[in-house]
This record gives sequence, structure tokens and C-alpha cells, in this order.
Amino acid sequence: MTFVTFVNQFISGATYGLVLFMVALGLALIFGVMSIVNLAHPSLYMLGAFFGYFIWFSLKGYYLSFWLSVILAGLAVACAGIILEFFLRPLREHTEQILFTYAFIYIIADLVKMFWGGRYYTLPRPPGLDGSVTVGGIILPTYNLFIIGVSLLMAALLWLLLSKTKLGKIIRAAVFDREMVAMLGIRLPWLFALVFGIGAFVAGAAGLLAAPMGSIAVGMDAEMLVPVFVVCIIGGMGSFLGALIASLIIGEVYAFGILVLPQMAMAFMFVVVVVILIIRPQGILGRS
Amino acid sequence: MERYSKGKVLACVVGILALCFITLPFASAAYAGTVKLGLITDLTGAAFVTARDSADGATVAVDRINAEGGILGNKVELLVRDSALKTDMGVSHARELIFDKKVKLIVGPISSGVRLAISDVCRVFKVVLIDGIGGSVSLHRERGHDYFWQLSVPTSGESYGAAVGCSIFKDVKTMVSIAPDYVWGRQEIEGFMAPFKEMRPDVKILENFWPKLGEKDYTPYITAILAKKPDLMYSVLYGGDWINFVKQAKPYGLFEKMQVFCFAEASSQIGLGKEAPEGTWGFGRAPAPSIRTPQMKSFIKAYKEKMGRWPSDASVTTYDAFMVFKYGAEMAKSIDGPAWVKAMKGATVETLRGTLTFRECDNLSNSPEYIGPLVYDEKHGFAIFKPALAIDTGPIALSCEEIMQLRKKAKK
Amino acid sequence: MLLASVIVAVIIPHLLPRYYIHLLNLFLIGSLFALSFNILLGNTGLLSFGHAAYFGVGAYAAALLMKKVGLHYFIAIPLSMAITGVIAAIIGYFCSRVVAMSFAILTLAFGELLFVIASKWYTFTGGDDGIQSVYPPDIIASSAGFYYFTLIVVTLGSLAIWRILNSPFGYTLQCIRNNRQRSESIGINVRRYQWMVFIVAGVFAALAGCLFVTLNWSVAPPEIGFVKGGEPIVMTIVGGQYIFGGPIIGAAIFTFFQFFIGQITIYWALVIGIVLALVIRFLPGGIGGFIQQRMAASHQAQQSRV
Amino acid sequence: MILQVDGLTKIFGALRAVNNVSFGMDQGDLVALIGPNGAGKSTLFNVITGFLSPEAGKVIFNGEDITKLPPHRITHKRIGVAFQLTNIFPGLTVFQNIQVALFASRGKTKNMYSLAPKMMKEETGEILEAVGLSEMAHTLADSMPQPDKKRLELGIALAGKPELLLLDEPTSGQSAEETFYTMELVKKINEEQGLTILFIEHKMPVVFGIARRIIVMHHGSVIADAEPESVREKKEVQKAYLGEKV
Repeated sequence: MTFVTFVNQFISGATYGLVLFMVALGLALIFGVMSIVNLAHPSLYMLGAFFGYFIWFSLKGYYLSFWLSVILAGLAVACAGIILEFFLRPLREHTEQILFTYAFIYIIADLVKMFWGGRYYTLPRPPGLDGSVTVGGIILPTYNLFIIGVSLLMAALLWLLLSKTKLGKIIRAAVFDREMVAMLGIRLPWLFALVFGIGAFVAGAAGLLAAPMGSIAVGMDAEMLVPVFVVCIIGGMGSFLGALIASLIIGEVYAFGILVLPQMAMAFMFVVVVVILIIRPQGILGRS
Repeated sequence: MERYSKGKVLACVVGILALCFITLPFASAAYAGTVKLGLITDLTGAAFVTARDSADGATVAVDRINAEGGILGNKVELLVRDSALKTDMGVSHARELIFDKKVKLIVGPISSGVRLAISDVCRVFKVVLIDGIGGSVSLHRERGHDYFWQLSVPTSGESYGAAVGCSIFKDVKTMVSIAPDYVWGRQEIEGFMAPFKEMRPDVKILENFWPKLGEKDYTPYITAILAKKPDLMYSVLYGGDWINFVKQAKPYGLFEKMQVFCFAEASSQIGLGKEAPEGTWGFGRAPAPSIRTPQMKSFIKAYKEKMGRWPSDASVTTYDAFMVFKYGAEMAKSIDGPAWVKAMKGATVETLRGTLTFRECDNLSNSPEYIGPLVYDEKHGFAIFKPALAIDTGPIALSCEEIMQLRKKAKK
Repeated sequence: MLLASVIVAVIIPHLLPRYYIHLLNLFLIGSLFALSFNILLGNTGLLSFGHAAYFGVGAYAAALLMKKVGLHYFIAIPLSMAITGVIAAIIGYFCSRVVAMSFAILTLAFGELLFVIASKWYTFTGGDDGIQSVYPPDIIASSAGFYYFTLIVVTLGSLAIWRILNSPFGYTLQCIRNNRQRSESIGINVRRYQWMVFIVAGVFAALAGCLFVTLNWSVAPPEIGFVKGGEPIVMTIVGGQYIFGGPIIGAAIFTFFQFFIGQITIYWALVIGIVLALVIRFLPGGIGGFIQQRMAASHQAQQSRV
Repeated sequence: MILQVDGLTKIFGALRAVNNVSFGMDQGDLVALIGPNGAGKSTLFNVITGFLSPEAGKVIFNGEDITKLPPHRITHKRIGVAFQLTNIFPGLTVFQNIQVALFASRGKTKNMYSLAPKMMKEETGEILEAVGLSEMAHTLADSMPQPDKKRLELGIALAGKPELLLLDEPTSGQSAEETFYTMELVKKINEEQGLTILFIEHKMPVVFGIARRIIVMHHGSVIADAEPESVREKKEVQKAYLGEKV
């Protein structure tokens, strides 16, 4: 394996991993605060891609249409997430919540199929990011680098939101003692809806951000499902940093696995999962 | 656990059986005056896009048949079923259509695995099965039988066509291939190599790449291909896979650095739209916009009126399948499997892709494979063949003896 | 009651058209599959997304033993159950170390692993094309014959499961679901039992798989995958995980939806999704649980009147 | 010497929850473990029963070292425990709660074929009798009032035919007469079956009523270990409870 392929592979692995990370981020947030495992999160990612495409399509021509549609898609998906949370609210038991979101995998998948499923959609990389940069003879697609940057930025923003703002303090308080927060006169339902919305927003935005590197079609959710939850689990449920580390591990294992034995790249990933969970059942940074 | 008392268990059992009785009224016996034809296709899962084109093609075909007075004077009813890429659903729906709806024809699903499973059912219960879209060669070879009819171009023929296409580029000295790593993809490359080596012994095949079906990340392949510096890349990636490859290869300028010859089925071309790389050549099974027959023109017109979009290869071949059945029924003066098969053995039929002949021994049609340069077309909004040359795939087919030997081997 | 159900079960193939017998078989196999799944979910409190793996492995093992080794179906069944048991033991050894969501994902990961193997090992498993022409032996080849065979096997299988759940072992599983810590402190090695139950569930899933392969005449990788793994989950939840008959009811409803709604619309999955959501939301005990409550209520009503 | 704890230490971060604790118990002892909240009593229990593993020290039971054994192994050495926060199997009936405890202690839990409901009825009955829950045998454990749950807890602990019984506040949340009843029960078990009992308790009348020996813990260490009378006298004890002034 030459140095060039190594670098290329590393970058593409990081890109793939960090797209997973963006989706896992929302999951981690939701789980951390509400201890709800939202199996339908990859479906929200798919929704983001489709919403985003059609928004982008309708604003065709504007220079910033892509960026605008990323934001709008995120917001649209955030609304979808809040609706999901509303349905989810009356459920107390964890298994129930998991399976309820599981039902929404079916529902969202078929609704997408019903309305837009008929074909593959593609949208070009936004102007300025469609080329590539050459560093020491190595060609690096600009957009991949951008994805790496933007996902880390998102993580940073979420972290700032949680650690530096009043809202963040409240949210973190809610993690430990809901009654206490309720005592302070904060409406927990609103707080939870907001948290779920933020989580969904990230997933939705990720959906459109990842779209220019491939196609938008039914089945996006299914192929996302396993890797994303693998990331969450081995990162340690609810841990941002853990999710980041895990997503990079998975991304790179997959990318280099392809070099070694393409058809078994997925298998490698599962081996890693098994190993990590045997050593640390609660995940890399999970609290046992 | 008091709740696990035998009485309650039995109560449940009886309840279930009762439920099964309640379902009885749903059994709609086939009533006279209409011929029921079935389409089983993978309308749930990754193949949905192709499956829907196929289903729409069937709808247009049945409308046309009814407009022309049905089959042997009987109105035709189309029953569409979803096999969801799962053999159990495919087989169960096949049995439903055969036993319950008394269909006379089943047009097969996208997935070769499901189609093979259904093929067994059709053989045993003597119902005609025509493929809606090409698939694994084992379908008409070792697992073939009188009731399976290979209408669209089989993998062997398709790869032969591709080989002819690749041999056109005179100044090419080295090439690589890339194909999805599953039965069909493997067969495409196998079928390609033998004839191509014959036509162009001078071309050195540097490597074959095998990404998995539905791969998201093609960067390793792209960089590896660039590292090999071939003059030609032969790709059988399709659907979302080809779109992903193109999108990821563009920044690396892959399409400027080598001649590309790709599997240009409509769904990925439509998906790519303007994004389609320039200067590539492709091969296809039934590129509707580029086949200039009057029948095709009227089909496209009808299809666009009904569906509001362009037909894809699957739409065309599925349409053909139903038309072939009508033709056969009229020849046999009957819609029953055995009679139909007897009449159609070795028959020559008119299709959207011109006249085709089914071979006596294995019901294999000599469908052409289309090749040509891909050019973006404003009117269509995606790249089409300009022009499309039809390659006769008859010569490449295995001889009847070979086929029979294969089938014998499979029996053992 | 018993007599009535037996009579109904016996005469049904002579009343129903052939396709409905096929559906009935699917339902019976589905209910055995779901029951085996519920050993994990309803009784031990373990949610497995990869349970189809053992169903699929069972089906593949039976098919290969019949096609490649040329064994008789009736011999292939116990053998494939044994093989699956071994595989479940290996996988279970790892899965028994984790609980809750980690368990769910780990089972899913192993399931996908087996899926990849099945669809890549062309020379052995036939790759994505799978294995076809796996017919039942002549004795049970007829439509009614196969139905009776399935009925008997499924009934015996269900009774075996019922027996296990009502044995000390079954009680132990209940303990683990109820309260892991207390189970430890009364001297139960929770991890060992999680392993054991994993194997037991796998073996029964394999039995269902063996029946499936001869009903379907073929098996392909999707029978191992995530989608198939969803079926017992839906069946169990809709039917009710806390009563023994729940999964059976669920299997009936699921089969009904999959094939009758499937005749009306291609969006059958949407319908199933909505039903699942509604049941979880409004009938936490599942439909079976709901029926049971009603029965209990009416029972009490009678008591009070007397 | 049936139980011997020596130099036991458990540290949570900066806090020495259990600090170099040593004491012994003889066959048939009835010992109370008291001390203000956060003295480390429950932690000590959890270390002995194997739910927490100590940083230092040994637990020797019947002459063998059981330190760091997993809980289920320790239970099989015949140490029964009843937790402070009721820790039962809510989804099972009272009868089944006792039954499974019996199965577990008799190593019957691997039995997959015989019908559990018919098994060990008498033994279960006896234990229910002993803890006075016979009439609620078939109610769901979860639906019982708190005091009854405590009794069930005790019953589960007894089902293991323990030689040493560890009770963490057996009377918490019980009314005066219930408390009296429970302590009578504890005393009876101790006297009739000669069962060695170590119990944590806050209700002083109870403690001084029945305990033959009292161990006082404070800030993780043992500050007194003697007969009730002499414990009363000790200055440290009074400090521990009443603060510095006195």
C-alpha cells in the first residue's frame, strides 16, 4: 500500500466515519438526556436527504441554495423529530420506546417510497467545493475535507451549547435529576421536545450534506442503521467523544478493510465491534 | 407463572384458527371472462426503483392489450405483488397467484435468487414464467425448464455485447474492470473475458475490482484504478452504485484520464442527469429513447402519458414479456401453460426491440444488446445513446447440448 | 375446548383452498419462530435483532444436508438443529456478556456477519442465488400432508417451549428479567443462564427454519438478514410478549397483513408499521395481553355475581 | 469463628467508604451493625456479598476466603442477604419468589423438563409460614404493601438455607407492631435454627432489644464493638450520634 493510497483511504474513511458521527451525535444527545434509543434516527437522516433535495431543487439557481436547503432540511426534519417525540412521550419502558421507534423505520421508509421513491436523485457539490486540492501529489476531494470540517464543527457547536449556555446547563441537569429541573419551573416536555429536535436537526442536515457524495434513494436508512448504532454502542451510549472515536475507528476499519478484502469489509467492522464489546461491555467511554 | 395455563394457550390456538376462517371470504375465485396475469417484483427494498419501472411497464402493456381487445377476446387483469427481495414472499405470492387467482403468466422479480425460487414453483405447477429483466445465467441454463422463458438479454449475451463495445477502441492497450461482487456481477465479468480476449488479444487486462453490491465508498477503487493508469475502464456497476462511483470519481478527474465503458441502464442515467460524465460509452438492454422503431415510439408515448416520465430498460422488457404472452396465447388459441409452451417453442415474436426468436431447447431469446456513446440530451434531461447499435447476442449462446449437460449435472 | 381445536385443526386442510393451507403453514412456522424469539424477549428480557440468523442457519443447514450430503429430511432436521445449536453457543458466548441495547446490536452484528458469509460463499451456499429445489419427502409431499407434518412439529415444538418456560429453568429466566441483581444474590449465575437461553432459543428457531425450507422449496441469504429478524419482533410485540400464546396471535396477524394487505397495496409494510406503533402505544401487553385482561375481568365479574 | 472480616477497605474516589474494618462472628451470634447515615454499613454488606470488590482486606467465611468471589458463588457458600431497598422479583407471585430462591439454592435451576409449579411446595409453604405470608401466597409480589415486601425479602434470604444472614434494615418502613413482629421473627430464627445474623438497623429500641452484640461504624471505621450496655457508655458513639457537644 503506497503512501498516496494510504492518505486517500484515510481521508475517505474519516469522511464516511464522520457522516456516521453526525447521525450518531443526535442519537447520543437524545439518549444522554432522555435515555431513549431512537432506532428511527437513520430514517430521519434519509428524510433530511429527500427534504433537502426538493428544497434545493425548488430554489435552483441561487448561489447559496445548497446551504439554505441544508438548514431548511434540518429544520424540517427537526419538526418530524419533534412529532416523533410527541408520539413517544407517553411510553415509559425502554423496550417499548425502542420498539416504537422501530415501528417508525417501517413507516418512514414506506412514506418516502410513496412520495419520492420512484427514482434516484443526485445533486452537485456546492460551488467552490466541487473540485479537489493536490497536496504533495495527492489528490484530495475538497468536499470530503469539508465534510470532515463541518462534522467536527457541529460537534464543537453542540458541545458549546451543552457546556457553555444556560440551556445546556438545564439539559445537563435534566440528565441527572429530572425532578430537580422540574422544580426549577422548567417544562420538561418542552425541554425534551427541544432536545429531540436538535438531535433530529443534526441527522437531517447530515442527510443532505452527505448527498452530493452519492445518490439519494430509498434504502439509505437501512444501510445507515447498523453502522450508526454500532458507533453509538462501541462509543458508549450517550457519549459524544466516545461516538467520535468510535465513528473514526469504524470509518477507518471499513476503508482499509476494503483495501484488504472488499467483500468482507463489513465483516471486519463487526469483528471490531465484538472485540470492543468483549473488552468493554459498556463501550469505549460508556458509564457502566 | 399462572398466566401460562393450558386453557389460555388453547384459547389462543382456537382464536387463530377462527381468524383463518375469517380470511376465507378474501379468496376471490377467478371469474370467467378475464385472464389474470401476475407480476411479482421487489417493490420493497433497494431494488424499488427498477421494480417500479417494471410494474409501470406491465400496466402500460395490459392497458394496450385491453385496448386491442384483450387476449382471445378476454379482458386482461394485471395483479402486481411485492416480493421484497425475499424468497418466502416471492414464493408465497407465486402460489397465491397460481392457486387462488389462477393466473396464466407470472413475470419474474428483479432478484435472481427470488426468481429462481419462483421458477421452481412455476415448473411444478406448469405456469409460464417470463423474466422481466435479465438475471443470473443459471436461470435458463442448469435451472432452466420448459416454463421459464428468457426474454430479455441473458447475462452471457450482455457481457458479449459489452466485449464487442470495448473492442471498438483501437488505441486501447490496457484496461481494468469493476463489477458488483455478487453472482450477477461475477457472471458479467466471466462472460466478458473470453470473447474480449479473442477480439482483442493485444489488450492487457490489469485487474478486476469487486466492490460489494450497494457500496457507499468507492474511493479505494478509484485511487487504485488511477494508480494502474489503464486506457479503458469497463464498469458493470448500476443504479445507485454507479451514481456513487461517478460522484466520487469526478473530483479525481477519472473520466478525463481514461476511456470509460459502463453499464448504462436508464435508472442510473436518469438519476445522474446533468451529472453524467462526458465522453463515456455504454451498453444497455433496452435504451428506450435510442431505439427508433415505430412500436417503441408509440410505447414511449403511451408510457409518458400514463406515468409522466421516461421508460427505463425494465419497463421495456416487462412490457415485452406481456406482449409475448399475448402473441403466444393467440398462436396456441389457448392460455393454458402446456399448450402455450407447445405453441411457442422456437417461435419468432415482434417486440419493442424488433423481431426475436426463442431457441427450441431452452427458450432463450436472441435479444440484442445495445451499445453506443452516451451523450447528455436536453429533451430527455439525461444522457442517452447517440446512436445505439444493436449487437446480436445469438452467436455467444451455449449450444443446446451444453445446456442439457448442465441441466443433467444439476439434477444429480 | 381441546377437542374442538383438534378437530378444527384436523379438518381445516379439507375446507380451505390450497393457497390458504400454504399461508396456514407460514403462520405455523412463523409462530414457532416467534415463540423461540419470545423465550429471549418476553421471558429473559433480552431484545435480539439477529434472531433470524438461527432461523436462516437452520434452513441452510437442512438444505445443504439434503442437497449436498443427500440425507433424508427427517434426519436433516435434528442435525441442523444441532449445528445451529453449536453456532448459537459460539455467538451466545459473546452476546451473554452484554445486556440491553448492546445485546441487541451485538446480535444484529453477528446476524449480519452470517448474512455476509451466506451471500459470499458461492461454492458452498450458492451465494446470493441461494439453494433451490429443496422438496419435502414424498410421505408429506401433498399439500395436506405437509400441513399435518408442520402442525404436529410446531405443536410439539410449542409444547416443548411451554414446558421449558414452566420449568425451574424457565422460572430462573423470569428472575433474570425481573431483577438481575437479586438473581445473582440468590445464587444464579446470570451470565451462564443468558448463554443457555440463547442456545435454546436458537435451536427452536432452527427447527422453524427446517420446516420453512421445505415449505419454500428454497432458501436465500435474506432469510438470515435484518429484515427477516424484524418479523418475530413484530409478531411478538403485536401478539403480546407476556403471555405464552402472544407470539402465536402475532404470527397470525403478521402473516395476514403481509399477504392480504400485500394483495391490496404494495405499502403493506406501512400498515404493519402503523399497527405495531398503535399496539405499543395503546395495548402495551399486546393484543394477547388485552384479550387475557378482558377474560380475567369477565371471570371476576362472574365470581362477584355468584 | 464463622465469619471473619479483617482489614476490609473500600474506596470510592476520595471517600474511604469502608476503612480497614475488622470483626468476627461466632456461630449463633445475633449482631447489630449501627452508625449514622453514610457510615458505610451498606457498603460493607455489599463488599461481603460480593457486589463490590474491596481495595484491601479479606472476608473469611467458615475458614475459606470468599473475598472477590462473584455474588452467586458467595450465596452458594450459604450467606443469605436481604437488601435495604426491597429487592424482590416484582413480576412473580410471592409463592414463586420463594420457589425460585429454593431452586437456586438447591441447584435445580438447570432443570428444563419438570413442571416448576408442582415442585418444592412444602418447603415454600414452610418459609411463607415462617415469614407470615401464607395467605398472600398467590398475589403478585409487586402489588404487596411495603412491609410485606420486606418480609418476602427476608423469606427469599431464608430460602437459601443460609448459615449467615445479612439483613439491611429489615424493619424500615414498618409500623411499630410490624417492627416488633419482624424482630420477634429474627430472634426466633436465631434461637430456633441457631442461625448467625448480622443486621443493620436504625431503630435503637429494636437494636438494644434483641442484639447480643453491637458494632458501631462511623466514617467507614468501627468505633465500637461490644455488648449493648457498654456501647451505651462509649463517648465516641455518643459523639458520632449527637455530634461534638455532650
